[in-house]
Amino acid sequence: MTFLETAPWMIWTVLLPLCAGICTFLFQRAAPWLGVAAALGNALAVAALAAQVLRGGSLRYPVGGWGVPLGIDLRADGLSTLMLAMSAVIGVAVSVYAARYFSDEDAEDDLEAQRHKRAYFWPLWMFLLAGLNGLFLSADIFHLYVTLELLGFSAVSLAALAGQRAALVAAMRYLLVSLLGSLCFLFGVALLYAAYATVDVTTLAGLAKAGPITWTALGLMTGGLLMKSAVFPLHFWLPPAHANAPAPVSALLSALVVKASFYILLRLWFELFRGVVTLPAANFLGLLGAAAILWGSFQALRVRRLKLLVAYSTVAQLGYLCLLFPLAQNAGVAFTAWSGCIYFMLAHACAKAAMFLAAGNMAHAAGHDRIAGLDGITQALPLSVTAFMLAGISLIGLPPSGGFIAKWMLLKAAIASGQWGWALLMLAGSLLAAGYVMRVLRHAFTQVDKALPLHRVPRTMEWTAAGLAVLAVLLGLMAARPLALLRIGAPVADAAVAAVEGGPR
Amino acid sequence: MNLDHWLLVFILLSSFTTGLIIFFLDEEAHRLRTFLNLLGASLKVILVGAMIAGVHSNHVYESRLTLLPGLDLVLRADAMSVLFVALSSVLWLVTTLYAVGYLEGAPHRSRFFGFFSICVSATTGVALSGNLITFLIFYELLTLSTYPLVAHRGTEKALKAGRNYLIYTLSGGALLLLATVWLHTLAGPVEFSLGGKLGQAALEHGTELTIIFALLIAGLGVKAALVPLHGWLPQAMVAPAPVSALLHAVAVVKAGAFGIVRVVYDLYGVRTAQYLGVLPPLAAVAAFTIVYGSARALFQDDLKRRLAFSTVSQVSFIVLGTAIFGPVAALGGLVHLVHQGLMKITLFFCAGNLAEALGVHKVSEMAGVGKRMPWTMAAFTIGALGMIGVPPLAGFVSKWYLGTGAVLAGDYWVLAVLAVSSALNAAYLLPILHAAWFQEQQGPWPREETRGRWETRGMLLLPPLITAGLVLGAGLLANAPFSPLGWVRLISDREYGL
Amino acid sequence: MSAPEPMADHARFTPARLVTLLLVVALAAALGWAVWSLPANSPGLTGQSLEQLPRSGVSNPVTAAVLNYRGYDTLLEIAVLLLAVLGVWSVAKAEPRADDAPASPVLTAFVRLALPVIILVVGYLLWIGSFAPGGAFQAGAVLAGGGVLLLLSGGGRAALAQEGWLRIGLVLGLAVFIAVAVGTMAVGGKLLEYPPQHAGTLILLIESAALISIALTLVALFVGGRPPGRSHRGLSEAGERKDSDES
Amino acid sequence: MSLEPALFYALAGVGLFAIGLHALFAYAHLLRKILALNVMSGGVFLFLIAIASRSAGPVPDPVPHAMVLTGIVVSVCATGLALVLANRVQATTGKMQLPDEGDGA
Repeated sequence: MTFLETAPWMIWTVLLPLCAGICTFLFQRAAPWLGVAAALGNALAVAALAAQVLRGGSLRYPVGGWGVPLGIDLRADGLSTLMLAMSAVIGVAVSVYAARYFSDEDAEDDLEAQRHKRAYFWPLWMFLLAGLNGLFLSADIFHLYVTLELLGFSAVSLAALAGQRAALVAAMRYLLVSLLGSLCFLFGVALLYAAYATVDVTTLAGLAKAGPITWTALGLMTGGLLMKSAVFPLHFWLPPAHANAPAPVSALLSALVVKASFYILLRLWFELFRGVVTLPAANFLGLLGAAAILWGSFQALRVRRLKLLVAYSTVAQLGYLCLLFPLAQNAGVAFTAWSGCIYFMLAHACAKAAMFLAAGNMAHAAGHDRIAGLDGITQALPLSVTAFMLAGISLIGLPPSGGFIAKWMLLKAAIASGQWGWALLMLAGSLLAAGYVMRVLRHAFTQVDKALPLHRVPRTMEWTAAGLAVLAVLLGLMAARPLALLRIGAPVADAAVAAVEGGPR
Repeated sequence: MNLDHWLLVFILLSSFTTGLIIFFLDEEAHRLRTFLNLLGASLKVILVGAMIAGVHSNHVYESRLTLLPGLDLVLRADAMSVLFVALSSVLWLVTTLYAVGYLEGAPHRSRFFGFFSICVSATTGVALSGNLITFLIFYELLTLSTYPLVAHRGTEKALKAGRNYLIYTLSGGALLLLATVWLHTLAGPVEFSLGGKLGQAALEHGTELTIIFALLIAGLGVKAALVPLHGWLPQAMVAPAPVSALLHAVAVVKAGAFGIVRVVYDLYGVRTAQYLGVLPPLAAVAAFTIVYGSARALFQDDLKRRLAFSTVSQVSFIVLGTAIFGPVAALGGLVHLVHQGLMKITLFFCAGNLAEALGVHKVSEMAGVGKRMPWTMAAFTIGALGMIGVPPLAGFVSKWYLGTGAVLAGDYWVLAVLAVSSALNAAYLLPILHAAWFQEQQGPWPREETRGRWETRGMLLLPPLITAGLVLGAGLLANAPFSPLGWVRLISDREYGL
Repeated sequence: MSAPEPMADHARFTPARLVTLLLVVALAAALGWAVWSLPANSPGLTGQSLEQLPRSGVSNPVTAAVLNYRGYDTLLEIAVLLLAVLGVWSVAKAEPRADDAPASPVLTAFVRLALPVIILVVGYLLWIGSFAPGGAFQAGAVLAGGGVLLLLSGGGRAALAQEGWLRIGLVLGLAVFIAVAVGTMAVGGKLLEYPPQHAGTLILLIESAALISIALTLVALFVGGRPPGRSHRGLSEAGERKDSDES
Repeated sequence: MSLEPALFYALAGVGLFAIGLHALFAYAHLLRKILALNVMSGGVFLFLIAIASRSAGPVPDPVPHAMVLTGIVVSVCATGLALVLANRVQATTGKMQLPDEGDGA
């Protein structure tokens, strides 16, 4: 037991995927099993870490024993732990799904291509996981840059995995954007180091003062990260990249990868640059979010391809996250907004992954993903449709889903601080979301005279999608524990319980 | 975790689990599915029965689950919720019987009955909600579980009706959510309770609470089909007859009306509402809806469409009764919650039978139908006369108390409304009866089913007869202790603290 | 790189161009302002790093920073190297180079002379890294240069065909690095907390392993595609055929 | 700080960064874009070296040097990957640039 309590679990969440990456690269035949095992192991490590954090509060781990400023510190507070948990859960589900999806029996096109995808999916995904976990744990902005690159390269390669024209073009665009983004971030890091001679987030938070250096650094880093997390109008690369990848990859990219860079954004705005950010800047990000919600939703209502619809919904949903910046500027409701935003990430991760997997099943069964042609399929795959529906419920924010709880908190923050514009926007966004979800679901009820010729969809693939969707809904009923975790070491002060309990401010 | 706690949960689960299981049944497992349906339904009735006794002796059942700090999911059974639960569970049992018969041989029955059960669970949840947020949750669940039923037939028309249903109800839900959050920020977590808990807040934030009230009513008015939010209801009649019964009598419309009642009595408290001066406008809207609905019904040739508009008008009697200050009017409104349900479901069952057995959908095709289907039309007649308010039927009781209540409250104009609406009711229902009984059949029926032992399938014939009987009973035995009226008296006494 | 079409696309001057130009200028101005307001001279972390140098196991502060103070960065950086190869192999298959034209005798002769020297230099760079500028990356780069020369002179293809060994070589650096990292934890230290007395050895061990992987990675990047061996062809063949057409 | 070598090189770094950025936007040809990114990273590295040289001590600040070393490796990998991808794009689209098609809806 004591071992469980003392072992440095956070290290293993990085080392384990790295080792798995090596092994899956060397032993291709065993790759699927290795991958699933690694995902499970990672989940266990994260669970142990979460237990540690819940018991003993935030953890700091000086790698190499040097400690700041010379060395690199890892840090696991409530937020990091939640993010790790998110990646772990999604990771397990997607791994199980992928083990089947890339198997020879379910080769959509020729066997060679299927083998090729399988051979490279696993190591790439393992490195992606390592990058994610490393990123969530890093308290060192230069190390954040390294993890960003690790993440970016694996993400791009995965996006290109399908190999057809659209995927390659999308991946190329993605790579350029991602590199530009990280370069901007790196310059910001350099500026900060030049000014304060440290790259440790916590130390910098204490030192950073408003001024040309911090403003420029903030601007550069924010710009780069907005690009990477596809916030309107820098979202252009996302829909093709996510829509043309294999289903498990789309799920990973949409559910986790974009969140990673947004997570750094949160760390910067609410921790490192706490004293530097200004209300106008925050409102500007809010406006971007608003535009994202509207634009993404309208595109989702327009496009003809299912996976593209889901991808655009990601663009829209990322908009909600940006509403945090203006909402949290009011100290009274800051923590409510903060919790809402983080919970939104979790709910969206589950829902979006489920949705992409379900969409993948439909595309797999039909051999295409034109929404217009879905009539027969949805009735052939009731479970996947259910998954899609449940995920949709959470995306729309209907009770009792996780999305609802998140929206509830965001709305509460908006109304309690009298920021009505954002509140109304969120409601409008929900209705639009309902619109594009129904675009798909209506096909579950259309009459089909002739049964279409369909590929068989393996049980595993249907159940993993359904499982994630159910989780997305259940998140609404078990919010207490995650939010308790979130309080630990939260950079946003829980300005009096009043903010949570309600009461005008 | 005592028994009370579990009782409520069981009442919810009795239909919810049935629904979930049914989803996974394969299409051909008719017997098992029917068995499960009836099992769940009767189980619910029994459990509710057990609860009624307790509530009557002032016992309050409650169970809660914390979603967020300061945000609880609360199930509570007080007199008011029992009224609605009892209604919906009894009618669900009957409707299930009817639906089993009605959908014989139709496709996608597992899906249908699955959502059917979920829908009723949602209604039960609405009835048992102990605070606004819980209410909201089940209210939205109701919306979601009803869409598949409305769109069930899968024709373009059905899908369009379903889409509009969603557009209306989800927008309503959005308003409701907005109001709920706002109220939450102003007054913290407010629970439903006799006389309401907002008296203090009303003094501090009068204007806000008035706006919130408007939002709430707008959100609930969509389902309660208050004009001008009623648009979805007439379209939704493309759904199969059992669904119409569900929409109009058991679940959806009722949930809206019940919500309004809850908001006025147990959230704001009728006195606070009076103090805020929000009741007269509400009464006005209700009155207008009553007249408008009846007037529109007059010009519908399609039978179900005519009935749909009559629902629009009839449901507003409930709202009207609530909006008039005073225990007697409240009596009229609340009791109509039950009576309208009984009468309207009878009418829809009969309409369904006509369509099934004879393919008769239009009033103009009904000449002489009484001779062909005497039992069905007898039930229809009872329902129709009840609607018009002919003593000693249920409808009369409601209108009587509404009228006297209005007089006591000094709102004489209500009498006019009642008179006009009754006249209109007569105008759009009596011709049907006349055609059915006193006219000769012209030509063959549009699509006659081969005649069986009875005028139509037994499972279709029994339900309307039962409900018609209830209509009769509710009127004749109005003064019996456990009659709807008796129970409602209990409620209004408690609400007005008499 | 078979890119026949002209690179010169000095696109016509559009308003969009003007806007981007202005944005870039604005950014440059902001950066300039920021740079201008930087403190004139700041020791940065020079002090601490020199202070800790004795415990770091090397006497070259940069190497100390790379492999000891910030060794964790370098660990992931090695992973990035491996990842790059993975990425390249996942998208493209090595194009059969124009081997038919035998490399010029001059080149082959030069390579024959150069390689031993290169090996020597590599060894020196690797070793000197502990005391002066140099180290695995520099050495790796040079070694890769040798490898490239070898390929150009038509040799070494056979070696690349040994895909199994190639893969092992590629992961070697990362594997050893992780092994050492775990080892340091096993002996009760923190991750990558070398016992001072062994620090030098461990670092050299890591560097030697990394050297091989780095060199192989760079060569693999130069080849620009997965070895045609038993590995899986089958990315849209059409595309690849087009390739050969155009080249 | 007065215009001394460190500042000069730092500004030069900024200049490179800006030039690269502009080229990245201005030119469609993928090779140019990739080169542009390299120029940008060159700018950042130059800046890091410059700030490292501000330390009064006997040796320049080693930490930025370490960062540069890491950065270089990363950008080499990036370039390699980017070139191969560009190659494949050309192979499939026939042009060495990104077709500005929509999302393929």
